[in-house]
Amino acid sequence: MPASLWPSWAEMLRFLPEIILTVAGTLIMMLEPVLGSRSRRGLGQFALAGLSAALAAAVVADGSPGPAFSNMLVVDGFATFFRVLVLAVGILTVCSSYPYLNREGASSGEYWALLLFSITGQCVMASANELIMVFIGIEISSISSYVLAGYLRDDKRANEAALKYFLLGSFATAFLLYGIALVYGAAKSTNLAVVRAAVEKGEAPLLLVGIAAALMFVGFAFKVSGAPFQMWAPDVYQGAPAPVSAFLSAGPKAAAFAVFLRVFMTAFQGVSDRWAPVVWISALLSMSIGNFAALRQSNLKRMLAYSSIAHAGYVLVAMAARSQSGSAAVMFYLAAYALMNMGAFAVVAHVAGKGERYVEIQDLAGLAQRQPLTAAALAVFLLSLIGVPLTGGFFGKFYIFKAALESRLIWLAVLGLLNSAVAAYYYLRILVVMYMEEPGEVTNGLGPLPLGLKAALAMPVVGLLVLGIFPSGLLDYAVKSAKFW
Amino acid sequence: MAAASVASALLAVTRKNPVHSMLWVLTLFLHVAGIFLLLGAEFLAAVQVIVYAGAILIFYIFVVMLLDLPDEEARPRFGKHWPLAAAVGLCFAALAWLVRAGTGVAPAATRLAAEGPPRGGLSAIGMALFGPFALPFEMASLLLLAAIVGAVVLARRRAAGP
Amino acid sequence: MQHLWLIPVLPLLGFLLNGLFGRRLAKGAVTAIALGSVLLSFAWVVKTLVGLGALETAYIERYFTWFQSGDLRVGADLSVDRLTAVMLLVVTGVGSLIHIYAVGYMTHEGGYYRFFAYLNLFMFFMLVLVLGANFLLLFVGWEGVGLCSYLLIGFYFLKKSATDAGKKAFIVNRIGDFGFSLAMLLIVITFGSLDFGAVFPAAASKPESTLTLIGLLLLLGACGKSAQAPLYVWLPDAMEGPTPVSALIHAATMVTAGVYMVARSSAIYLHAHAAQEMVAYIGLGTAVFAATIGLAQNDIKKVFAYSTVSQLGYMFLGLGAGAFSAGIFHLVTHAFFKALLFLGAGSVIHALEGEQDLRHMGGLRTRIPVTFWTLACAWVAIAGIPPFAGFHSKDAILLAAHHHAPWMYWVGVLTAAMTAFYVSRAMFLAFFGEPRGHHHPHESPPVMTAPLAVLALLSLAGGFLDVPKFLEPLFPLSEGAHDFALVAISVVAGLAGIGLAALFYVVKPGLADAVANALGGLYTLVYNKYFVDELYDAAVVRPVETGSREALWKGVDAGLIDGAANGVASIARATGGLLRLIQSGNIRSYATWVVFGSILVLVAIGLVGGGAR
Amino acid sequence: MTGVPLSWYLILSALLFALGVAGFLFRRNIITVFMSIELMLNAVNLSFVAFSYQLKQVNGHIFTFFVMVVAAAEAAVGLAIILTVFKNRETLNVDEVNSLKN
Repeated sequence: MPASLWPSWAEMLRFLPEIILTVAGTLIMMLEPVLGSRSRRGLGQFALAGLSAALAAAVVADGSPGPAFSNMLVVDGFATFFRVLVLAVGILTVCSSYPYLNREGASSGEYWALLLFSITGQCVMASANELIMVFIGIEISSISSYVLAGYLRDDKRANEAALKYFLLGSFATAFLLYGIALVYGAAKSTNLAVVRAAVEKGEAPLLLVGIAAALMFVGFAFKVSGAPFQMWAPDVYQGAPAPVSAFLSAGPKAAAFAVFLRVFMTAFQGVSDRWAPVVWISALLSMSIGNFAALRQSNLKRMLAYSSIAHAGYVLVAMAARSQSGSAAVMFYLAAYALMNMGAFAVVAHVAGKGERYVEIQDLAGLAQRQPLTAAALAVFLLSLIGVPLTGGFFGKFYIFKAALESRLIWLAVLGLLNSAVAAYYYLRILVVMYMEEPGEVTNGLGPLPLGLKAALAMPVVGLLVLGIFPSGLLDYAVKSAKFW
Repeated sequence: MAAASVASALLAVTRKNPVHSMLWVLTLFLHVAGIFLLLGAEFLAAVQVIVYAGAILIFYIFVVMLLDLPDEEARPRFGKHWPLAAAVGLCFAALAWLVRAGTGVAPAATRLAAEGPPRGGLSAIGMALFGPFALPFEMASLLLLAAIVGAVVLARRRAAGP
Repeated sequence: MQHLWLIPVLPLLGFLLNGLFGRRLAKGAVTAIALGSVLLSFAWVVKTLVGLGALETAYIERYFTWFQSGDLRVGADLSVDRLTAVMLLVVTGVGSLIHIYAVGYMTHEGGYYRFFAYLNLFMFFMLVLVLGANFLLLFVGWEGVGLCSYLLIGFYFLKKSATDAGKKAFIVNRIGDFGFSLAMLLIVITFGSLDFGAVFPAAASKPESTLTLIGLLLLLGACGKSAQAPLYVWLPDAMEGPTPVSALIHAATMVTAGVYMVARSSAIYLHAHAAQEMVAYIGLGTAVFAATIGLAQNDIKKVFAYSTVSQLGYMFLGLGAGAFSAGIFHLVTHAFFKALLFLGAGSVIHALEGEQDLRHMGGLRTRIPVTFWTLACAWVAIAGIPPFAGFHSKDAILLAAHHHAPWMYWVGVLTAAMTAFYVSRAMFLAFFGEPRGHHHPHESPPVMTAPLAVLALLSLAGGFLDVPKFLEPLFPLSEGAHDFALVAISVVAGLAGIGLAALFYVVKPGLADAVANALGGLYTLVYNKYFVDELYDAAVVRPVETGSREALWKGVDAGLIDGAANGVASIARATGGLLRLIQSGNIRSYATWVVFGSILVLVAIGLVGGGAR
Repeated sequence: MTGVPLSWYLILSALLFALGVAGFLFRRNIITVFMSIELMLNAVNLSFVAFSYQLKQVNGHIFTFFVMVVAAAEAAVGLAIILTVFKNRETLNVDEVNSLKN
């Protein structure tokens, strides 16, 4: 027990992003009733400011790495990377949600507050060093996400999405929790470093550790929508409001991968021979199910959902490599993936129109002629999702398969590359519809692009091109921080 | 008491009427609270009774009553996949034996030490909560805040919206 | 500094200007930007090459580190050696001519600025492909040209066949790219670098099995891009695009990227005999196969398309036989005469207002004389008549083939005869005899005929550019002596092909049909391109499409009926049915899957893995 | 009771967890399904407390405490979601909430 109950300033600094987010979220809740209806609109900007401040704080906190709060958290490069990533996802979500909520007439302070809370949870996940923090972080993130998915409470699809997400999510969390309980029993602690030491020294009963790893794998694989625990994702992404789907497919997923990676590369490092084959199979299943199911989708959101399952599969390929370059590839790919997926969903949010009536692929017909810049942005996202050079997606795939080959996962790399060849087909269909068909009713009636969406498109485009042309900076950082002690 | 817990759990998942299920779950929770007491976790036993049995279940029953559906009972209570589900349940029961086997090989785990002082007292938990576990404690409050906000957002009537 | 970066960046600027502002610019301005950027780029190539002088070794310019991970550093480096110099001149030179021609050809088409923007973008990627000093930059160009090709094929977006052709090109190329990317990753693992300068010198010290695997995978990539068997199916369909596109991308430049890449990787192939042998077999096989299909096509562009496939096969034969310089030599001369053939065909089509069927042409010799005489130059060049361009390069390849394996020479000669035959057939049908059809042909404007004339000159005299000699520092000349008999045989074969065509289509016009009838089934087989497209369709495309459609979209009843009718589809339906079973929308069945999956995971990690320690 | 082996508690916990899982799979009423999750969480709590007792630590108790907090939060949000579903669809049968599929 520490001599003083009051944490040091350095510890506070390391925790500053979360503090800022919490304060901002609470302030929004408190300000809303006070403000007039006019200034209530400014709450979105306030959330944006909070996120930006937290982003700055996360970068500052990187300057003083180390553990905080009795080893509950640890701020290292890995944590900073994912904190910055989820905060950036948050900023993009705010940008695309703002016009969306105005269009639906559903703008309210609670939305922003929940969004900020959810991101707080993800920041905690990114820096958690103790299973209790992992659990609480996941729960904060999830509970807010459940509500966000069903935020449009008069929309039947959104209700259903929220219910499915909630019931199945809680179900999976129970597995995760059971796994944690067994870890506690086996290793006598829930601190990742202690667990790792116990597992590697063989102090923990192997069978118990194996079962615990399996149960936690179920929980994490569910959160990252990896097969065979992916079924919820298409339904939820399709039913939830488009900006929320974008958020769910990027933020919670990235944070879940962060803890997934950290827990399995530290606590269960000692039994990695056991879990690696399972990750291998899960990666292959996710890629195949995602890509082949996406082939025949006509609903844009559902197609993107299946594609996100496939992309989770690619990331699992890198995880199966169990190496530093594999972990770095996970980080790089998730960053690129978050950008391209957020961007693609932002276009969907724009085209869908009030009440999300137009979410079929065919509704994009002739977009290139009516709004060439929007179409060009979507083209960049799709090319990046395909993995065409000069976009971030290309390098993401390149590093993943490079890491896989280095770890001698030759068949997985071959099957993964074949999968990404298949995937090109369904992304291409969107490009064809957009560029080679005459504008239809939907694209003709399309209003101008609101400012928020402009930002939500421009930032990922720039980001992806930078990652595609100058990937070094981010990759160096990822390689440097993909070490766990 | 363990047998009673299992029996009430079994009844809870097999009763037709949701309200009856609730009552069996209540029984279960009380039994679990008893087991907590046996394991020296007085504080948790109290919390179990107050929070689970008291607050959460009342909440459930309240909602069930609110949404009372007379025709719900007439339907078959199991889905058509129930043989599969039963098999799956059995597999998990098998897991139970695995866990036993797993602990069985652990050298120190065969028997509970009788002489150990009970550590689940109020003061110990209090010291831990505000000592090393201060951060999770604070984050838990955020979790509850998020839950409250979420529940309000979803349950409030449309007219209250802007 | 020679500022090599200017060479690709100039067309990129053209693309950006026309792509962003083209809609608001006057047509003249669009033309000036598009043409100007390419001509300037050509001028810069010439200036650079003059400035660099002899170029005995590669000249490299390093701009910045593109990325670095561990020991692997990949830079944005451009390099010029003699091989690059040849490619640069061909790409920018022929490219400029085709751009000029396109100004005339596209005047009356919609989307003028868009067309030129894509064309400039293509030039950018092609130049990156050629100039890149490592495999990754090569790959960037490689993917980029594929993308542009797809955009340009689908340019007539109202034609469904054009869109389909674009898709087909893209998908087939993805298969090739799969091979290329895997090869690239293997190179990284094996050599720890992607720089040409680091990989090739080290090739000798690596195990042959690895090199063979790399070589075969690179070959898969090359087969996709250069339309070699079995991935050639996209190229004939790609002729749906505008004719200048066919000439630039699908005859002169992009499709030769595979040849360039294999030649560039010669160090790997020289140490991987099985892979190199495979190159020769695929090249020869494709040459013969495509030539026979070309014999019976009636669409003038299809004839030239299969001819392109066949000539690319020749180049691969040369590469596979170890005569890399001969392959590149043929690449150069082929760029001249094939671009000319396509542009001439475009001029014919232009004159006949869109008519492409040879059976509806005829007697055009006097109506469009300039087109005829320039096309005639390409004709003698491709037929291998000395001393014109095709003769020299084809001869070099055939001699190398003879040195490698005499039977390959004889098959090659047979192909040469067929080549002469089908080109002559097209010429005779289009320009000789009585006019068929009721068009009023008109000669093309000078902006189109001038490039034809320049290319005609190159087709006639291009053979005297001694490319193999120029490339000697890179590829030592094979020692095969200039055997006069072998040369004579191939020339005679070419003449025989022309003579036979003259007999069939000029002297005794009825004979061709009689022969076709006599051959019956064989003719149908060839006429229908051996039904390869149908085979692919039935074996790959249809099962996948019907399978997933039935499974995912229709109810069980409709699926059952179709499944009973089609055995293959029912298998696909079963897999799709599994997906429907998983994705039923029912929460409890999802939960069941979660539990099911977790039991599997538990068994896998908790129990089975137990033996590992 | 002091002589009761730890494994007995763990078996009880696993059995309760399995019953929770079975309940989730068996039941059609959304609220009962949701309650099954609470059952599972309670089973996990039992494990935590049993381990904690054996290890003479307080950590397991703390964890259990947080699980209870989470259970309460989930109950609030979950029941709110169920309410909105019920308002829109007039049903509490999980099998009827399946419009999003394939």
